[in-house]
Amino acid sequence: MTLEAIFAGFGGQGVMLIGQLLAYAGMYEGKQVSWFPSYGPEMRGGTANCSVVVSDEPVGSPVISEPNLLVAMNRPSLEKFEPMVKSGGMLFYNSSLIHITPKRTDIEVIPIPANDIAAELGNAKVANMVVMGAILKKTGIVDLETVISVLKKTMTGNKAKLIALNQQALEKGMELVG
Amino acid sequence: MTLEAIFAGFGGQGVMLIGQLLAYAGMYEGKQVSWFPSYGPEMRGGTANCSVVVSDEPVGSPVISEPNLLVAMNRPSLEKFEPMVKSGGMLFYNSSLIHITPKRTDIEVIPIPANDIAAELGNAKVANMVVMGAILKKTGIVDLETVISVLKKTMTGNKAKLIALNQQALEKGMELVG
Amino acid sequence: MAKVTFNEERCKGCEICVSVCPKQIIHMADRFNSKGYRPAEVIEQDKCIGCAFCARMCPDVVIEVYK
Amino acid sequence: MAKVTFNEERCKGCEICVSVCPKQIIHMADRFNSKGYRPAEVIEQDKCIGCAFCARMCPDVVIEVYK
Amino acid sequence: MAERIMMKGNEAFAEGAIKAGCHFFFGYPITPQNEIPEYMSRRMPEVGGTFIQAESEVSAINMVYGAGGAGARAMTSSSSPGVSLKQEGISYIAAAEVPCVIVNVARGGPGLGGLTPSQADYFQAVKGGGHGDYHMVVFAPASVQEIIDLMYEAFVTADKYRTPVMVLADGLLGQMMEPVVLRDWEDLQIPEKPWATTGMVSGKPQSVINSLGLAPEELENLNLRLQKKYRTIEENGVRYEEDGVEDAELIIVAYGTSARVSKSAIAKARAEGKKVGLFRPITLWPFPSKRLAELAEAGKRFMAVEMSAGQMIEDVKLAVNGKTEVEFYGRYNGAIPSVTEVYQAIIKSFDNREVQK
Amino acid sequence: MAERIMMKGNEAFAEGAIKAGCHFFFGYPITPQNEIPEYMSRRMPEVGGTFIQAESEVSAINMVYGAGGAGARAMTSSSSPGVSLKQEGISYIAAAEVPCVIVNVARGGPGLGGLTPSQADYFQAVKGGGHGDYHMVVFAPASVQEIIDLMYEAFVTADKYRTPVMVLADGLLGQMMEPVVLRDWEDLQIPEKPWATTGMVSGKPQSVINSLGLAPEELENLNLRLQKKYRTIEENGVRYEEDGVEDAELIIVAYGTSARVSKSAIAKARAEGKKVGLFRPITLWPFPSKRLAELAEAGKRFMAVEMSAGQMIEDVKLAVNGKTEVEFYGRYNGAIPSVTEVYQAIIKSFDNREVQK
Amino acid sequence: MKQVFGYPESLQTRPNHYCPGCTHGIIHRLVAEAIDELQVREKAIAVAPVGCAVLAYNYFNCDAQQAAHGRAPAVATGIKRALPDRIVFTYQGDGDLASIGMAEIVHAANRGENITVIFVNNAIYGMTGGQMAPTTLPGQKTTTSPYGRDTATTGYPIQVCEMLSTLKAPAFIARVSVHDPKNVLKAKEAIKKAFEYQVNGKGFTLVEVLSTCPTNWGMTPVEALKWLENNMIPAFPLGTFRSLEEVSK
Amino acid sequence: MKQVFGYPESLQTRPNHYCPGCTHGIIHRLVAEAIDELQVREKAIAVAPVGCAVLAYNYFNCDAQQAAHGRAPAVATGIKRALPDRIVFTYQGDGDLASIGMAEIVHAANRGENITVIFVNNAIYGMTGGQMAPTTLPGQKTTTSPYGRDTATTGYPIQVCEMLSTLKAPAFIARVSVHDPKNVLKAKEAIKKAFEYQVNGKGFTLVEVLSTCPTNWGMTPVEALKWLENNMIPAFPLGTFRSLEEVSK
Ligand SMILES: Cc1ncc(C[n+]2csc(CCOP(=O)(O)OP(=O)(O)O)c2C)c(N)n1
Ligand SMILES: Cc1ncc(C[n+]2csc(CCOP(=O)(O)OP(=O)(O)O)c2C)c(N)n1
Ligand code: SF4
Ligand code: SF4
Ligand code: SF4
Ligand code: SF4
Repeated sequence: MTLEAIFAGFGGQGVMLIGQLLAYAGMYEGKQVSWFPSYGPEMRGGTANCSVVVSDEPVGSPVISEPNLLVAMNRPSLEKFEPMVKSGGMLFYNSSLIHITPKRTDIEVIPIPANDIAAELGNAKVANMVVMGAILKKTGIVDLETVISVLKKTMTGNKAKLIALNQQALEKGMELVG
Repeated sequence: MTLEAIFAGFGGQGVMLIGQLLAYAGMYEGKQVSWFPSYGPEMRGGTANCSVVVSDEPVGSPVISEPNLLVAMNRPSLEKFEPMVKSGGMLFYNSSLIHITPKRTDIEVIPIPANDIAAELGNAKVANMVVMGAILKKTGIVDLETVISVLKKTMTGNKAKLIALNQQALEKGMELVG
Repeated sequence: MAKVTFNEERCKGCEICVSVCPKQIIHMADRFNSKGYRPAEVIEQDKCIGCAFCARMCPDVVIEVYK
Repeated sequence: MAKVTFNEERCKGCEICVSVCPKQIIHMADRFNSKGYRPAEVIEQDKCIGCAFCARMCPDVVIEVYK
Repeated sequence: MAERIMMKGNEAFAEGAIKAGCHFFFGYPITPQNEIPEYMSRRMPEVGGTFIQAESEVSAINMVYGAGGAGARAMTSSSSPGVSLKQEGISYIAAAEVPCVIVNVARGGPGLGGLTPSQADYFQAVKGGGHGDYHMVVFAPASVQEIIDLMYEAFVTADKYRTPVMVLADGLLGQMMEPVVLRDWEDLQIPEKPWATTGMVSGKPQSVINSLGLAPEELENLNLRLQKKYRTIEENGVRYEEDGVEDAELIIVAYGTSARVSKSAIAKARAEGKKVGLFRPITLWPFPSKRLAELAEAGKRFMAVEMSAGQMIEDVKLAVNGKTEVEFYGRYNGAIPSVTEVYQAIIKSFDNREVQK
Repeated sequence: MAERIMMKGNEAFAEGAIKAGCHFFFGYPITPQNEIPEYMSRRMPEVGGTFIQAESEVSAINMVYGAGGAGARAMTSSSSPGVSLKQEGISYIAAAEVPCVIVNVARGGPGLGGLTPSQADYFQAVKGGGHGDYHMVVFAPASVQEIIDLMYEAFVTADKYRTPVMVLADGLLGQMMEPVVLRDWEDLQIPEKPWATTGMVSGKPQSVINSLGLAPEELENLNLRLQKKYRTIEENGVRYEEDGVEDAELIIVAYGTSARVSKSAIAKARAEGKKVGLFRPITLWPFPSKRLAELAEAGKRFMAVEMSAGQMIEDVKLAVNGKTEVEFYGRYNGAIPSVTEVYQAIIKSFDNREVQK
Repeated sequence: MKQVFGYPESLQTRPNHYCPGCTHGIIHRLVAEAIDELQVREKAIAVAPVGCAVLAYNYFNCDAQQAAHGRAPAVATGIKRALPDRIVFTYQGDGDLASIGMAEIVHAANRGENITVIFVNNAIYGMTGGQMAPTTLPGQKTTTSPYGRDTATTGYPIQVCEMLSTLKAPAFIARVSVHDPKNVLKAKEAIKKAFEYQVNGKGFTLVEVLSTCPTNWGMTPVEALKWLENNMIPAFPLGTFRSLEEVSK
Repeated sequence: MKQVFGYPESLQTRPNHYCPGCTHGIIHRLVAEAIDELQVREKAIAVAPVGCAVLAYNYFNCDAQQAAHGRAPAVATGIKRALPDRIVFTYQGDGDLASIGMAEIVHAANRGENITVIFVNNAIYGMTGGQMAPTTLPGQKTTTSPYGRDTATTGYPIQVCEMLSTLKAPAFIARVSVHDPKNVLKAKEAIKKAFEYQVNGKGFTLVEVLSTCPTNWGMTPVEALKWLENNMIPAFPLGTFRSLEEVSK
């Protein structure tokens, strides 16, 4: 199976991070992966996005023209990328901030009240992890354990204490679409 | 007829000047002409030379690989250019300064004691004009009058008083090979 | 009597105006503008002395001052 | 007692040495070297005081000085 | 299998160079390659090397000339406008035969252009953006792993032939992350460089690094020597990758990111039974012309896919020399062709062919 | 006939520009084109124009960008290494569509090279020495008179297409003297330039001269516009001269000084009954490919004669596209091929042909 | 009530793209105000640099050219020589002016080009993501001086005003700051004076404006203003370094 | 008798190509003498400029690289960083250093590169045939200032020592002349001191040497020395502008 995902949102929403997280996890599970960010001044103020491919085959193009998975953390991202999703693909959108509903009917549309849940958990920053949890559950592309081990590898020192919170958020996300 | 001449000598010997003089005279007589100098640091201290073509036809290459006329004002010039002269061509050399004799037998070799004659005329600078005179006489490529009119056009102001001297030198040169 | 107006949509919520107001009457609003910033606003308008410190320091020409 | 020697072939006839010799004993020779320059030379060697002004000013390292 | 670590292309340029024994980096910031100098500024002190942020790209390339001439493995990196500024320096380095590596993580042009990936600096890299008859060896990686491997190749080639080597990538390769395996090169050994200006210590004869030939013969000799070297490199230095060319009717010729995109597009077309293959030049100079000529001889058609208005296609045409057709699909600077677009171009080519038949 | 006066090639570049209404010259000294700035420094004050000796070639080209963008007819001149330094600026000018003229009186390279004439900057001029997909119109004069005439053409073309135009010559053309006829151009009229940055006086909308396209679409649109313009120029702007090609079996393709030398060599070979003709591109970009393709179609063989290791020959080959043979005779930088050498190359070509038959 | 502070005509109404709290915005406004007050908007031609201010032509309400990195003074020279009665100014960052563009600024100043240079010194490369600038302070951490600027290998911040004041031709050179309202007023005066000099054909004028880059300094905008005051001003003393009037006094 | 003045070992015996009376020859000898006396010939690496001294590698008896026009300080930086224990010096003319190479010299000086720069100021472009230099005097006629240097449009001679002395990193900066034996001695001292500083790792050193160009000035060599004394020295005051010792005193 080949996952071709686009993660998009405002600069501070951590979309680059969950994209990387997925790529790292894929790598640790022995898959072929690639991660490609939007870069340059686009990022300043505006929206940011990254493309992630996770596959059993060597990755051809790291640039995705027809994602089979889209994460839209804010409205501009939804509007920009929704039309590109491959028929039969999945769309996760942050229903806490996006108050319109996606139009596509040939794809699976999964609203995630990410900010609300993150707020419940006490830290707005983990909204991205909630979405990530949902993706893990829905796609089974990588295991939760792998993702958590990546978090443990990367969140060291001061940040280590945030691992538990992130894990909670991931699990919440999984439950949501359970 | 096409004259393809190389004028060569030390920097101060006025070879560029008589080359230009010939080109200008040719132009005023309605011929096709070109003048091409050696340039750059070659000229500093070392020898200078120029190539002049005077022809009834449009000038093809202004670079001359087989001159039919060579003027060598010093020894290095003679040594460098003598071998290039076209069979049947002419070689004028400054016998005041060059104490070797040209080796070629298939060309006409004309020694001109240019510096000696110039000294007689009281100005070492007109050695070049003596040679020019000899060329005019030998080749008939342009008329003395044309050359003198060029001198009159170009030597103005302070220099005008030198025209007579130059004319004398030209005439001396003509007499020499007369 | 002086008055300041804020072109809220231009505000980037940098809080510089807040920091320079000698009367400390500028605050960050609780709402967001369409760019996602919390805009600055003045609540006790009558305390404004029209010094224009806020306007002079605002990098986004959000503020106009009337006197 | 002092002595200057000239490496004549290197001389470019610039006359700088002539101009700086406090004893005015350097002159330009009448002959030419192989590069076509009239080289500098000292005739009254015994007047040389070995100040090396000439050598110090010669741009072509023509001159050596002995004392 | 050795451990895979995730790395950004730009970091791979930097770490690849360090692994290749490069201890001197001179560069100037420019997007989309800033991670290279940034990484170097952190890493060089760790390995006892030198990082200098030069005052400009002009200065950076001349620092490389100095350090390379003094025998060091030295490099610079930049992106399109910055590389244009280096052209005089590159011409000098080629003429003076100073080994060094220049990375161009190209962006959209011309002019200030944009920051998006581009392949429109092909001509500049392979035909000589600078003055005079010279060449650089130009490597074009297509993955982060290949960036690392080719950086090593680049330094080895530079030293072997005393030539500047360019590694040409587009912004996408610089910005993307992929797993790579880092390894220490067993044969890492910087060759003796008796020609380098290291001082005339213990009787070493004078070394001069220069490119001046005031006498015409002198300069022509320099050029004859260079041309001879270039023939040798053309003979021995060509590298390319082929995928499914044997049975192909149509061969996509593409390098770098275009090749990756094409690969996916080809897979799609193959799945529908279209006999299409990929030819990926890894060295852009020397260009794999001989092999392309053979394939043309065998009757295969070609399509160059580039992120430019069509530059490499000229080298493809020169190789094919009229024997078969050479088509083109490109996006003009600023946009990356999508898999779908390339796929459609392939299908169209087959359709046209049908019509012709 | 109008009066003939004797003029040096370099002076002709300068006077030709002034006669074409150019009142702004920005340049930096470099042999063998120093007579251009020197002449300008004398003449510009006489005609009320501006001469600035810039601090460098980089600065000079950017001054040209400024003055050209402000609506003036402006130019710079340099020689090979100096032109390499201008590459970033040229790419900007092409992208921002600022009309101007750049003269390259080329010398031997690469590197510092020599001062002798060279044609090894062909690639740089026609393939884009700078980054990105752009072109300059490139004129190649072959006589002093033609320098004057083409300088006028150059300014007209620059304004017409809002493009940088290069006039590419070699040192020989810059240094030689020939009689020329100077004339005042009757149609000399600098067109209106509403796009120029002359100030928003009396309600003129804002003019912006730039080359930035941060959004991919924006940049791609710029490039699409440029490419469209280039197609128009290719359609309308090609210039060449033919001499004796009709009955020729072998056609020498050469420009500038090489063409002059070839002309003499051809005359010599013709005198011996060899059917050889001359094809002289006057625009190097757009290259007269169509006409060459026709001649190839008619079965004629070609020989490119260049003062380089072979650069224009690629464009000849691309035009001929394998239909007939393309041979090469060149001297590698530093030396001018002699009439005899080219003549011998011609004879050899015919001899080989005989043997093949 | 009368408007005592409003939107300058020489500034387009389009919002700028600068980061929240970046003082580029203040400096833009000051330039626009000076142009307004001297009533030269229709004659003004701006030269935008490469740097965060690359889009300055989207903000200044006048004609504009965008120059290659560091070359704005050369571009301005070309424009001014072609149109001597126009008011030509460059707007350049410290990387643009003091690093890659050092030769261009020195020579434009030395020729006494009758242009105005607004030199925005924020001690860092903003646009490219916070690399070291020639004006970065000793010990300051940037993305290319991760261990802090090491004076032993990278030297000291270049004082551009002091350096250019060794030249004879410049007519007006001053350094100002925009870290508080008082200094903003002074900055405005200096900028206006520089343009006034140009209007009167006095020759080269340059105003260095100390500015913040909250994003790349990693501070809030308000912290950044303080940092500027406490750290940059000691390294870059404020003042007028050259003024023809004072010279003639 | 003992030789009191002879041929320095660090100078090749090959005659130089400079014009008769050109003081480039004197300066070459002084550099060679300094290298001899400090016994660093085997460690010395010269960087030749583009200018009349382009062939300096044919004269100095040490390793050498020839740099692109103006870029010698960058090339020297590369060499010195690669080989920190070698003695690296550039030899540059005024066009090379003060015109096209302005950014490179300012930044090498500002980084405090531990190199020595010999800056030969002859107020003109020698090699290319006498064009105006940034150091050409007001009113001086050159082939590109045929009516005399016009300060209104081309500015004033740049005083490089004064300018670089506004930077903090340089260790030694001095201006000397070679127009008479006394000054030649002083020049020698300054050059030697500069190299000594480098040997001791003190940082950037530069000696500006006022020099003649009889050919392009259109004077005899002896007239040229006088002209230098009477015209250049007033424009370029001799002296030591920076010396770490003096600073520490
Ligand atoms: C020739 C070239 N080199 C480098 C760059 C990349 N670049 C863009 S902006 C910039 C520096 C910006 O810093 P500064 O001038 O200080 O302005 P700021 O962004 O801080 O306002 C650089 C290096 C470029 N565009 N062109
Ligand atoms: C990039 C480049 N621009 C210009 C030149 C031409 N050029 C050679 S030497 C020189 C200037 C020489 O003057 P200066 O540096 O003062 O040294 P001098 O010859 O007087 O000793 C110039 C402009 C060049 N070779 N390369
Ligand atoms: S200074 Fe301006 S942008 Fe910043 S918070 Fe105040 S009003 Fe908003
Ligand atoms: S100074 Fe030297 S070169 Fe000049 S004349 Fe005297 S010895 Fe000869
Ligand atoms: S990066 Fe810095 S200088 Fe640029 S806009 Fe943001 S805060 Fe301002
Ligand atoms: S041209 Fe001038 S600087 Fe050059 S060698 Fe001759 S006199 Fe010396």
